[in-house]
Amino acid sequence: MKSLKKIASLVLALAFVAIAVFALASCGEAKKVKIGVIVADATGSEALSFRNYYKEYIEKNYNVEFLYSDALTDAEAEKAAIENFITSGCKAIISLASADRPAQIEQCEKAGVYYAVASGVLNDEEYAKYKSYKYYVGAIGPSLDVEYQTGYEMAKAQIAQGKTKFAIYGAGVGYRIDMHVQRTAGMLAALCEDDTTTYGGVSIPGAIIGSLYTDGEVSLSKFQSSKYELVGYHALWNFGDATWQANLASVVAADPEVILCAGTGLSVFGQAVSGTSVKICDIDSFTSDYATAMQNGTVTYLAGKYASSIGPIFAAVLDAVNGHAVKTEAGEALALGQSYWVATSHAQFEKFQSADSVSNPIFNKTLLDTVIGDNVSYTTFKTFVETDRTPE
Amino acid sequence: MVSSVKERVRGEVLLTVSDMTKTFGPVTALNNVSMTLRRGDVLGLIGENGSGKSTVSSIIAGMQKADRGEMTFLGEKWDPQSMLDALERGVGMIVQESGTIPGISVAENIFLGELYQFSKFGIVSRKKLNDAANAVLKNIGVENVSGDMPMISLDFQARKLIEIAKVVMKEPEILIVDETTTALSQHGREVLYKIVDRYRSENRAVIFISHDLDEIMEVCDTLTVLRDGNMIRTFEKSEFDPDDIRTSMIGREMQGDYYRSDFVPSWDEDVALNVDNVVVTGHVNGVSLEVHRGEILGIGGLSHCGMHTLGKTMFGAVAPDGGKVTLSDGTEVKNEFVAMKNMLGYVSKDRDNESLILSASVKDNIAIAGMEKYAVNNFLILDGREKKYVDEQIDGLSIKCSSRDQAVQTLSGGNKQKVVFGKWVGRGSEILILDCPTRGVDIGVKQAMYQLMVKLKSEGKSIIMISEELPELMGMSDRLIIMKDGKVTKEFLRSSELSDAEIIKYMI
Amino acid sequence: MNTPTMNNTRKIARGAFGTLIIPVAVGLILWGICAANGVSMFSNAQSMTIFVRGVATVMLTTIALAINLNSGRFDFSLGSVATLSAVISAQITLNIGGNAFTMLILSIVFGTLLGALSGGIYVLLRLPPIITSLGVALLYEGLAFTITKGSNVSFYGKTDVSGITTNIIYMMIIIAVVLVVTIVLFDRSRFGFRYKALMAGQKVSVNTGIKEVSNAVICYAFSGALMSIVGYLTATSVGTISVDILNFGSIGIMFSAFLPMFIGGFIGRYSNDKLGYLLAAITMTFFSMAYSALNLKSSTQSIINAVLLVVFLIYLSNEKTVKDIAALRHIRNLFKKKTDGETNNA
Amino acid sequence: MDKAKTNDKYSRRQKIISLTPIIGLVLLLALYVVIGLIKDINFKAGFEAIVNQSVILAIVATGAIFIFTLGSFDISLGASTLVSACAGGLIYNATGSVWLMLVACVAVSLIASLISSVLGSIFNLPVFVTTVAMMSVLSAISEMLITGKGGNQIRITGLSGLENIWLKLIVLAIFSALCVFVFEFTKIGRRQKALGGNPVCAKLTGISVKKYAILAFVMAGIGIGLGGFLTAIRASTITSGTAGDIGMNIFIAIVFGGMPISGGPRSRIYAAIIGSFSIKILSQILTMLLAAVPGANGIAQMVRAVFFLAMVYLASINYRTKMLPR
Repeated sequence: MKSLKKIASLVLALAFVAIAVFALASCGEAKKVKIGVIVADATGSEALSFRNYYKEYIEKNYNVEFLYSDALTDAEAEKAAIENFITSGCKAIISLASADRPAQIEQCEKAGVYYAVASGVLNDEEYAKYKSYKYYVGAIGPSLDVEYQTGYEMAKAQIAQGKTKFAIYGAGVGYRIDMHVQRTAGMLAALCEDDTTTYGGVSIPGAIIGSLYTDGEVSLSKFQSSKYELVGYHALWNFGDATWQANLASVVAADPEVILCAGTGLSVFGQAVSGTSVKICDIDSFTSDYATAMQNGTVTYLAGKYASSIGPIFAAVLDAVNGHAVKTEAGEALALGQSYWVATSHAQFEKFQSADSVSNPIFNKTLLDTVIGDNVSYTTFKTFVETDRTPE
Repeated sequence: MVSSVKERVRGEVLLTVSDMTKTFGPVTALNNVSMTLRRGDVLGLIGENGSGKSTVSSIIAGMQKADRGEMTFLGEKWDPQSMLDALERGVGMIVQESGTIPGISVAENIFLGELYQFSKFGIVSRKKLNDAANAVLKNIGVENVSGDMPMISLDFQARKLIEIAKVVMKEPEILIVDETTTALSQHGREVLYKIVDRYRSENRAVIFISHDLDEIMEVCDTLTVLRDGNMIRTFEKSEFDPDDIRTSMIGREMQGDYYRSDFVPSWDEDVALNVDNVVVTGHVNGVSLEVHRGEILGIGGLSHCGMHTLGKTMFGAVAPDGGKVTLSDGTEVKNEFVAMKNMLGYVSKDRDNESLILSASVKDNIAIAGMEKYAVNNFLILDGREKKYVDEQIDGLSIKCSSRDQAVQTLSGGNKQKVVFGKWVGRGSEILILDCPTRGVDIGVKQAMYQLMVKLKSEGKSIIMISEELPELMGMSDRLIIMKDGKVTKEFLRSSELSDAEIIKYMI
Repeated sequence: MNTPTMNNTRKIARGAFGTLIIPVAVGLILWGICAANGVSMFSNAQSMTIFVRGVATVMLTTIALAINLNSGRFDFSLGSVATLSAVISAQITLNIGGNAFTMLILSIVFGTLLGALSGGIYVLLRLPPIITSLGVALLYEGLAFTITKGSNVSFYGKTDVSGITTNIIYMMIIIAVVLVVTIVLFDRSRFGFRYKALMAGQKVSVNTGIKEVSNAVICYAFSGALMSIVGYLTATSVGTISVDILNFGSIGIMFSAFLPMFIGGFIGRYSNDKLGYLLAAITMTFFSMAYSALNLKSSTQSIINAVLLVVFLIYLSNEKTVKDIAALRHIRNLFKKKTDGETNNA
Repeated sequence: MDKAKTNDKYSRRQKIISLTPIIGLVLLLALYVVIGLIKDINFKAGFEAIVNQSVILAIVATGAIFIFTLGSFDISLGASTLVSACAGGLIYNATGSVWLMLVACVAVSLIASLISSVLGSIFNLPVFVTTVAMMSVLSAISEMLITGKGGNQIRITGLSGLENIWLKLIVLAIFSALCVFVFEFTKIGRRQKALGGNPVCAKLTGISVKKYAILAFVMAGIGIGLGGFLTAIRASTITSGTAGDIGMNIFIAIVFGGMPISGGPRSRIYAAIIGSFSIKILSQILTMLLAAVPGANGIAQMVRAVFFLAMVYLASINYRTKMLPR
């Protein structure tokens, strides 16, 4: 009988919870525009800076509410997250997760929910297919070409400084994450511009990209050069794994002049290179760790996204939700490129950092309002996005 | 070790129990039980399963608490908090189930829970521990065992002796022996009896609980019978009479026969099962025998004579290292599957662990073996047919349960065993291998079992009864085979002339 | 096994042989394979540090797993304790500006508390530990994530916090201290004797008055402390604690300790199981170093590890004395334990 | 004797307790509706989401009940689902036939299941450990299948027409009907339960432990195959993270659904379905309540953990022992 009582009390308790939730949920209910944000990374510094911009700045300045997904690792999870957002009444989805963008677009189109890609773009084939979808707002961010170019320029800059002994950190190349593959390929291609240098016997960018996708890694033995040395390669983030740690150490021990990193290089190598002369070139975001690292000279080159770079896509989404979607002259969805800010000194870094903060972002309300409204032309919007806002 | 005891005066009151009542839910396990134990007493407690004998002794020994009633020990209020507490203060109990731990040493077992004696700053000295254990063992007359031996290297009986040592070394004033001898062979029993005798002569006291009526009459000076939680009667040694005692245990005159009424060995010519020179290394050492249709074949011996392994081998559950077991048509019983298919049945000595699924219902337990009887095409199971099959067994064997869905673990020992019988009899087993079929079963059920065996015999079934209890072997078997050290030492034919003494000679 | 007739020298020789054969043979074979491929397992100055750190991490995890698994308590929460204790202690240390030792001490304190809490939940709910530890793992993963609001913890630039893990001597001290403490606690102390009694004969021990609840909670607390050191070593050697462990992201570390636990148990029959865990950790770390030197893909590594696990278990399972390895026996019976026992007295 | 009475009460209490998971599901559903009304959610989309997200888990879990019933556990279920989905995807891309794809999914998962169970049977290993090893092997194999042609995914195009709740519900209905039939109405189910309840007793009743262990893995394999098939259709892009949430969540789901951890005679097929739907509805509720809170995922997970423990605690309230369970 005792347990019957217990069950009864549980039922009661649950009922109370329900009532409490009812009470909590019903207060402070103003009709905000809900926008779902699906993310592949929930914990990295770039992801968090993006999130802060939306949650701390945009939400305070516009009548919108951002709902965030878990860190989504696969297409099925993305689908489920979008289903949940649709259920919750989101009017639009902004996607920072790329396991299956075509599926996301189809799903949103079917549900009549606006969809936009932030901090990335569709490839040409995909764009061709989806550009005329009613609910596809568009994509604003670094294209894969830009990603490739970023890696390329990073390596070029090191070559220009006379560096010859390199190591590469491929980050997500092992998972064949597109942007990391492109960046890494860019680095290799820059090195391969030298006549004596080839990767896998070739020096054509397309072939290098292809072999990275096939191998899922940079193979040191494929790198042939009489001018440069590629002394180490590392990838992924298996922090607790001894094999991975040993690899990491051997890269540092090979004593490259510089480690070219396709992303998150400081969190991986920062500890290991301290006390050595090895420098890090990285692609990431403008966080305080990088400030320290640039100041003490560990990081000599940083290509980064700034937090409010995802402002324009928000403006485009808000316009669409309000019924005034910005389309190209041909009535197609947006496809606009953004590039990275590159800091090569601490002073420059600080300038970037102070130019874009949560309280005072580059894309602040004043600026965004110039493209939010019922009469924004494609040209205005294009100029708005493509204007170089790099702090001088 | 109760230091306060200076002088032990025979007849002095050691323990009193007055109006003790204990209920488990609506079941009254003990109803106003009172008793007195005096110095020099060796008191036997006897009763059917569920009579309350184990309950009363476990309350005295601190294993559980009574709902009502008072106890005094040495003139003071007695309310032990745990068995350990009771033992420290002078009441020790050797428990029914195994009370040793195989994975640690003998010494650690003996001094389990008392390691502080041998430790400094929390660190235990193994040497001191072992020395102390050796002294204890020597004291009660256990040889060939030393403190540093791993418990696992000891045989069953030696382990039981360690258990006894564990309690006796504390020299309690009252020693409670709960069904201990079942596990002991003659040597072990002698060690225990010696201790009982010593207790009697030192004017301490013993409470002796046993199922074995003969033994309890031998060992005890007085005998108290419990039934359904009530004290029924106390017999003095001079009044000991097996029939009287049995009658007061079951509360009525024994109806009909207990064992078989005839003393004529009989069986059909047909051989049902043939055991040909079976060897199981370490257990069975070349046994050959035949079982006929309509025969009750008894197999007896000490518990480690190999007969239990032989039983399993006959059912195909143990693969022999040599020889084979065959059926009348020459089929070799290679495994349990073949055995089942050819209508063999096996009731294990270890009922709860080997013959029953405790968490399952009566229905599930009975039905699991009888599918070819009620399942359509021996595959599809329809509720109605299954229930009908099960209900027939429940009715046929008078299994006392609230419903066929009652979990078997909530049944009494006797009813559990009936379920096991139902499982095998229901499917129409032709050859039944019964290993200690009446172990832990009260007299009423025992009688029912014996009568069932007689009925099965008359139907032409073959029964192999393996038992450690001579009276039932003698009472039931057409032929009785005695084993020792894995070998058959003697075969007796059924006769009223058989004597224990004659048979035991071949066992030890 | 140890018949008195066997003379002492032979016994010692046999023990030493059985104890050392696996790590030595594995080390030599891997060295040979590496040499044949023209690489070296210890190619640079950092190799030794990585090796010792690997040994420490694997040994601690293995002991933490084995303590409870040997008693039939399966603990999915090990990884989450490591991460959560690291997250908490890192947050505090970074806030108060403490150094490596501050964080190590804090880690151990919180690891012990978290372990005890995990054990507490188990003894309170009285559910099979495989269930409670799943709940605890979810809880701790969620808590680690919530505490940092989902952001990874970074030590970049805080060199005074991460000093220990780059110093071989410190890590050897950690290994030695843990080994000695574990041996004293589990093989010599009253607690250890009771632990063994409970492990081998739960019912008898409980009936004899041994306090199982406190014994179990201490086990969990100790295993939590060990995992907190693992968490500390991992966190400070990399400089980042990833809290991206939701949805059982933390349980992988437990599976990686299976093979060393069995190897350790095997070695333990010739000497002492704790020493066995150290040698097993050395063996496993040899593998890691060789994988790195040979530049094997992670999928290849995981297949090799899986095959090794199965092959070793096949060997153990079909060996006569396999019953000595408690963990294996318990895994075998893991799900066979009855939740319904002799409970219906009432 | 009065004993019968106690037992009656005991079994009545037992019956009520065995209803806890169902009561839990109903309460969660009620809570979902209440909060949904307040939050003004799109109920049609919501229920579709619940079905979409629960069914695959429910199917794989339903098959896995057979393994659980034996008192065993397969930790490689998630990895196996992934391999199955990969194989199905590759076959579909190669042949364009949905049926061949289905066959491939089931065949691959069956093979994986059989390897675990046969390995366990032949070498007398605890199946649990073989599945731990299988988990690594299967993940590595999927990795190879996925990256075999370069790239990080297997993309399946042309199947989006099949991605709807009805196909899922039909597959679930058929498969669970099959499982219920096998489990409750055939010799196989009875024997599985007996084996889970007491393997020694079952063996002494002529039941082959190995045969039924392999059969259990076969049933689980079919479930995994169907799960892999539906996963491939739903995800349409298979990456190494696909089906990642299936593995341990199956464990959570079936226990949540009232399955006794030790298996045996009280095992119920419906535990898988109830549990899968319960945890997914709970997730939905938490998503509604917490999606806008920082660190929400962590909080949601903590709430799930507490619910899980509370639920299991209630469902097993009748089985407290003096000793700690192991």
